[in-house]
Amino acid sequence: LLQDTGSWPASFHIGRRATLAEINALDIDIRPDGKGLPPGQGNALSGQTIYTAKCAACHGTGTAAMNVQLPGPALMNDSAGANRKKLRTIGNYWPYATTIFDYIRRSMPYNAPGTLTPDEVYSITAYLLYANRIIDQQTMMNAASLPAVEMPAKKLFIADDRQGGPEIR
Amino acid sequence: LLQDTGSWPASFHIGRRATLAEINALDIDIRPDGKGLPPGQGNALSGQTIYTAKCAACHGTGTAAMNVQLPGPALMNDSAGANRKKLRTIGNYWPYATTIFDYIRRSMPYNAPGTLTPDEVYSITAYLLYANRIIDQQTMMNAASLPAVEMPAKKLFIADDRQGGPEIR
Amino acid sequence: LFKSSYGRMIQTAIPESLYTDDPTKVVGPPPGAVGARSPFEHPVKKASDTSSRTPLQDLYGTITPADLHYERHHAGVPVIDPHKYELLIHGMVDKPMVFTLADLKRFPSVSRTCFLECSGNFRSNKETLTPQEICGLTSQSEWTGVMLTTLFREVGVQPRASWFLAEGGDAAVMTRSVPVRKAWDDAMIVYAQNGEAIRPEQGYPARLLLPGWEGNTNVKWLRRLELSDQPFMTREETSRYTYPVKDRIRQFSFEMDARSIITFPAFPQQVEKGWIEIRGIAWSGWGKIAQVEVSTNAGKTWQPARLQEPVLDKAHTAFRYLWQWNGETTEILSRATDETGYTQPTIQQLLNARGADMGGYHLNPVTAWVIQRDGKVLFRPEKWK
Amino acid sequence: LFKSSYGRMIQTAIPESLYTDDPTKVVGPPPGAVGARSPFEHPVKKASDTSSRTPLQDLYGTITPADLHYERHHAGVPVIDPHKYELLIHGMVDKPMVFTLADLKRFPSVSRTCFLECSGNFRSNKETLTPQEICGLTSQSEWTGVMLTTLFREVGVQPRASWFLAEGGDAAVMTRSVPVRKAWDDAMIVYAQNGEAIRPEQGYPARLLLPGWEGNTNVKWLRRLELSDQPFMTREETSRYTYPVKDRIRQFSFEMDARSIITFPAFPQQVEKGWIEIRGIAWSGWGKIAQVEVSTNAGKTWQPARLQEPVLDKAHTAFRYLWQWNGETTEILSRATDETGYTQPTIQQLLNARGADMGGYHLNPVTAWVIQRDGKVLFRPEKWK
Ligand code: HEC
Ligand code: HEC
Ligand SMILES: [Ca+2]
Ligand SMILES: [Ca+2]
Ligand SMILES: [Ca+2]
Ligand SMILES: [Ca+2]
Ligand SMILES: [Ca+2]
Ligand SMILES: [Ca+2]
Ligand SMILES: [Co+2]
Ligand SMILES: [Co+2]
Repeated sequence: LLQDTGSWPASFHIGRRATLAEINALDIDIRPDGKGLPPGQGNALSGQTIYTAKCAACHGTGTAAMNVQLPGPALMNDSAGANRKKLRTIGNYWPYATTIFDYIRRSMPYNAPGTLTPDEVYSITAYLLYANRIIDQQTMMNAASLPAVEMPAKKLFIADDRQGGPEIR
Repeated sequence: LLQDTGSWPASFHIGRRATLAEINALDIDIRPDGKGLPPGQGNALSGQTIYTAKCAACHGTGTAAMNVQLPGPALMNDSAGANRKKLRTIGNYWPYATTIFDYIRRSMPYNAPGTLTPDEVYSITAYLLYANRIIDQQTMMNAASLPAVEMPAKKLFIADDRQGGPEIR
Repeated sequence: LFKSSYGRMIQTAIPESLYTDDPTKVVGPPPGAVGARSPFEHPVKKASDTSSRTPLQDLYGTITPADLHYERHHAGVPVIDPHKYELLIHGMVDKPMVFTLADLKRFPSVSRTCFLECSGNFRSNKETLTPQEICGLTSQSEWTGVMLTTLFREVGVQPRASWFLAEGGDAAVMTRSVPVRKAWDDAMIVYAQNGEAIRPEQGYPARLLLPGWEGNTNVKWLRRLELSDQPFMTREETSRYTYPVKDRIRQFSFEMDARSIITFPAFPQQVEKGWIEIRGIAWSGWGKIAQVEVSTNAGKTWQPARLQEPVLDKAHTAFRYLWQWNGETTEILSRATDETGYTQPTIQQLLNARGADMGGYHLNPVTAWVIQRDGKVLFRPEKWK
Repeated sequence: LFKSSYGRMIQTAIPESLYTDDPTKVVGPPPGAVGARSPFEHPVKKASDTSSRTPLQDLYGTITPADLHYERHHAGVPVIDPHKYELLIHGMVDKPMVFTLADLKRFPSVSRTCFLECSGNFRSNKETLTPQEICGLTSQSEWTGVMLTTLFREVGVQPRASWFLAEGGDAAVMTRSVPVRKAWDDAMIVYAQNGEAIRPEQGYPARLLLPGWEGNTNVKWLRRLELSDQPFMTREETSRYTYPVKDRIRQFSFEMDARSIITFPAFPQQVEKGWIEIRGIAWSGWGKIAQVEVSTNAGKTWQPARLQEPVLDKAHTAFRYLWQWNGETTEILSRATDETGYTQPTIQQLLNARGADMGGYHLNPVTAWVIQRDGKVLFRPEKWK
């Protein structure tokens, strides 16, 4: 399948060099070490207001499954790390706090993705960490503090050890 | 690709036996030896009338290409076996007279296929043989006489001798 | 006189009025610009809010028609103008670059036929499930595009780069981290499917193709690749597409394990006593299918099925097994073995390996069909929760 | 607020109003029952009154999408009710039998990928011809059905039977005589194409498939087979599908000789100086393609092209050749060699073998594309009449 590239030129001279501005316009991802986080900040107090306005309609404010079926999954658990078998949430299943920022900024609100400011995303992230009993209501989330948050579920994650061969894993 | 049929039963018992009536309803083909020809007859005189009514609109009555583009190909040549390079017709290109009967009965008239009676098909066949200078105007075509007609082009036909391998044929 | 519709019909909409008792008497529509299915055939995907499933029980051979390819999107299908499309490759590379679609098509190209499968591809809750409902989140296409190595060579991927982020241009801006080793192995960026431009639902105009790896990593509507020395830990590889195994959560489960399913006879078919060709498909994300075995006595004994040649790497492989049914109630099953020696497990073997809380991803159990005395075929549900 | 179309759109008709500058900001249509092409892609067959041609220059890889498969009918496309469909096999058999479509599907089945080609597949009259116009009367599918031997075994074909008549159920009631040896070799009756039921234009619900043999013998809408000890000399094998060779008329030319065509670059493409991957397809009715050679200097020297694996028997085989164009006017050509050692000839070699009056069937000459200084690509017409 792979080509015999022995006779290939060092470059085909197809495509063009990307400019820094082009890269910055698309480079929205956040790594666990915080690389990619923008300037800005917010805490759970401001986050709760935004969440109520822009998120609660789909995700609810409760922690348990309600009788009504909501468009989006529940995001909160009563106590960090608990009830994982019943309900998988940020508090008991997410290994990195940076993922919350990254995902909300790129994909939420579902019906208007990419519309939140960095301060709004920091605030909502802080609120979701607070509502999952991981940080307190005043703690400011920013490029320095967010990657430092220790997530309860982190220790549970292991890399896949399947490797082909007869053993069922 | 072919299956290993070693373990197969002698019959899968799928499908059913055909009845004679079923076979006869579909078995409309005519072989060069006349097998399949129905009872009936006709000659070029009666054939010309039917041809004019049911065929000429698409095939014309002339022998050469006319200025108007007809829906169907020309069927006649001035003299049997001539002008093959200019115009391929029954007279100079068709090796078997039975093919005329077979084809007209199954496929013509193009817009009403399968509507001609055996007598009509014998008559038109006789007319086309006559118009191509192969038989005369009175000769009756029927199950005995039609297969006996010697077609001028027959001697030209050879079986394909290509057989794969380097030679270009 | 004019029964003929010659020249007046368009073939993409043959009206019922044309139906006739004897088609040999009516001239049909002439050749057309684009064909269409017979008005008597209506294969359809089964759609939910988030996915739609290939009708495996209605298909033959190994190719999935492009319009019946399973779908799983996280924010619907974007409409992407191919003239505006660009792919950015940056991060740990010597030369960050932008490629247009026309650029991608100019590079040396490769075609390969392989399956895609969503790692959440399993349902088992009742007897009246079709193959489509049980595991219709898998399909197969002939893909054409450029090897990812060809592009990585062009941008100069740095030796320390060990992961890359693949990002889609849909409204979910879908992202997954992929080990760079998969690029050196067989990853592609594909722009064509079954001979034509890739379909919108499958990532038009270009997607990542990671043969054998879980569907979600094959990022559609690909807009960006970023090379890095670590994974990015996106939502799709932490909150989703991970699963409890005993007391831990297993992450980065890429390869789809060997699997098979009998697609005939299957619910809702009803069969007759006598010779039956048992048919199905088998596949493995680890390589070629080495063997498929079929049992017609509820798993007591197993016989090898015939595999349709050519057996391709990481590809749906048709299998067939000739069986004479005596009219007694029984169960038929299939199990695939791949070239690494892995044999498709039972649900019990999976439970033993992963624990009772094993979650819904990467489940590939042997599935059984019950043939009743009346010839009706029912799925045998697996209960483990 | 409601830019979102989530849940309201149907994917088979994405309206222009959904086009957006930034698809990452607009949720798209959800998964659907049947997919559709991107609104930016419009591959079409080129139709005349009697045939329509596959857009080879728009395709990738080796599968032809079923709705773009070439068409050649002699009285249009019949509408056949699959529930009423029957195939009769009679003549020199021990047991004349009738099979319904359901019967055919119950027999042991086989899938194979091969090309079909009309033996009249060649045009050469002007410079501005596309691959579709030059030789678009060939297409490729994955076919599924029953081996003809399986049915011949069932009816008990008599040892003296040497030919069979194949008859269609269209308004031409198309007939061809076929040597029985082809049945023992690899003939099939197929009911599926590219994974789904065969399309109406290709013979729904069942057709004869004679891999590698001229398209017309692969009788569509098959209703009857009659075993005989001689050919029937139907119109399609006497007046048509025969051709002058020197002073004789060659009949029963079944196998399609080896052939290839470059589909990129080709008219109406315009290319740029630099690296170009020359692409095309090659095929032979006699077996596998053994080699394709490409010349970029008007035939002075030839280099082997890469063949896309797997190379299948009697199948379109994709070839590719990497070339650096220096901007000078030149001609590019391809020529196929099959496993029998036959190499695709020039038109002059065909003329030498067949004479000046050689007719229009079974012409497979090497075709050349002229690359002009401005990058425009033109066909080089062959003049011989
Ligand atoms: C119109 C409905 C809707 C709104 C409004 C909405 N969401 Fe969502 N959200 C969803 C859906 C649907 C998903 C699941 C998407 C998927 O699985 O691809 C989701 C997923 C999420 C997830 C991931 C959950 C998990 O378990 O993986 C987070 C976090 C989230 N939303 C946060 C937010 C925030 C914060 C807001 C407001 C700023 C918001 N959402 C507004 C519908 C919505
Ligand atoms: C509505 C137009 C039309 C009418 C009426 C019609 N034909 Fe035809 N005929 C055609 C066409 C078109 C073809 C070519 C069909 C093909 O090539 O598949 C044809 C082909 C033929 C051929 C074969 C010619 C060859 O060179 O192979 C014969 C013979 C023929 N017709 C005889 C007849 C006769 C006899 C009648 C009247 C009983 C008739 N046709 C009425 C349109 C017509
Ligand atoms: Ca980044
Ligand atoms: Ca007969
Ligand atoms: Ca048509
Ligand atoms: Ca792994
Ligand atoms: Ca969709
Ligand atoms: Ca031959
Ligand atoms: Co998935
Ligand atoms: Co043809």
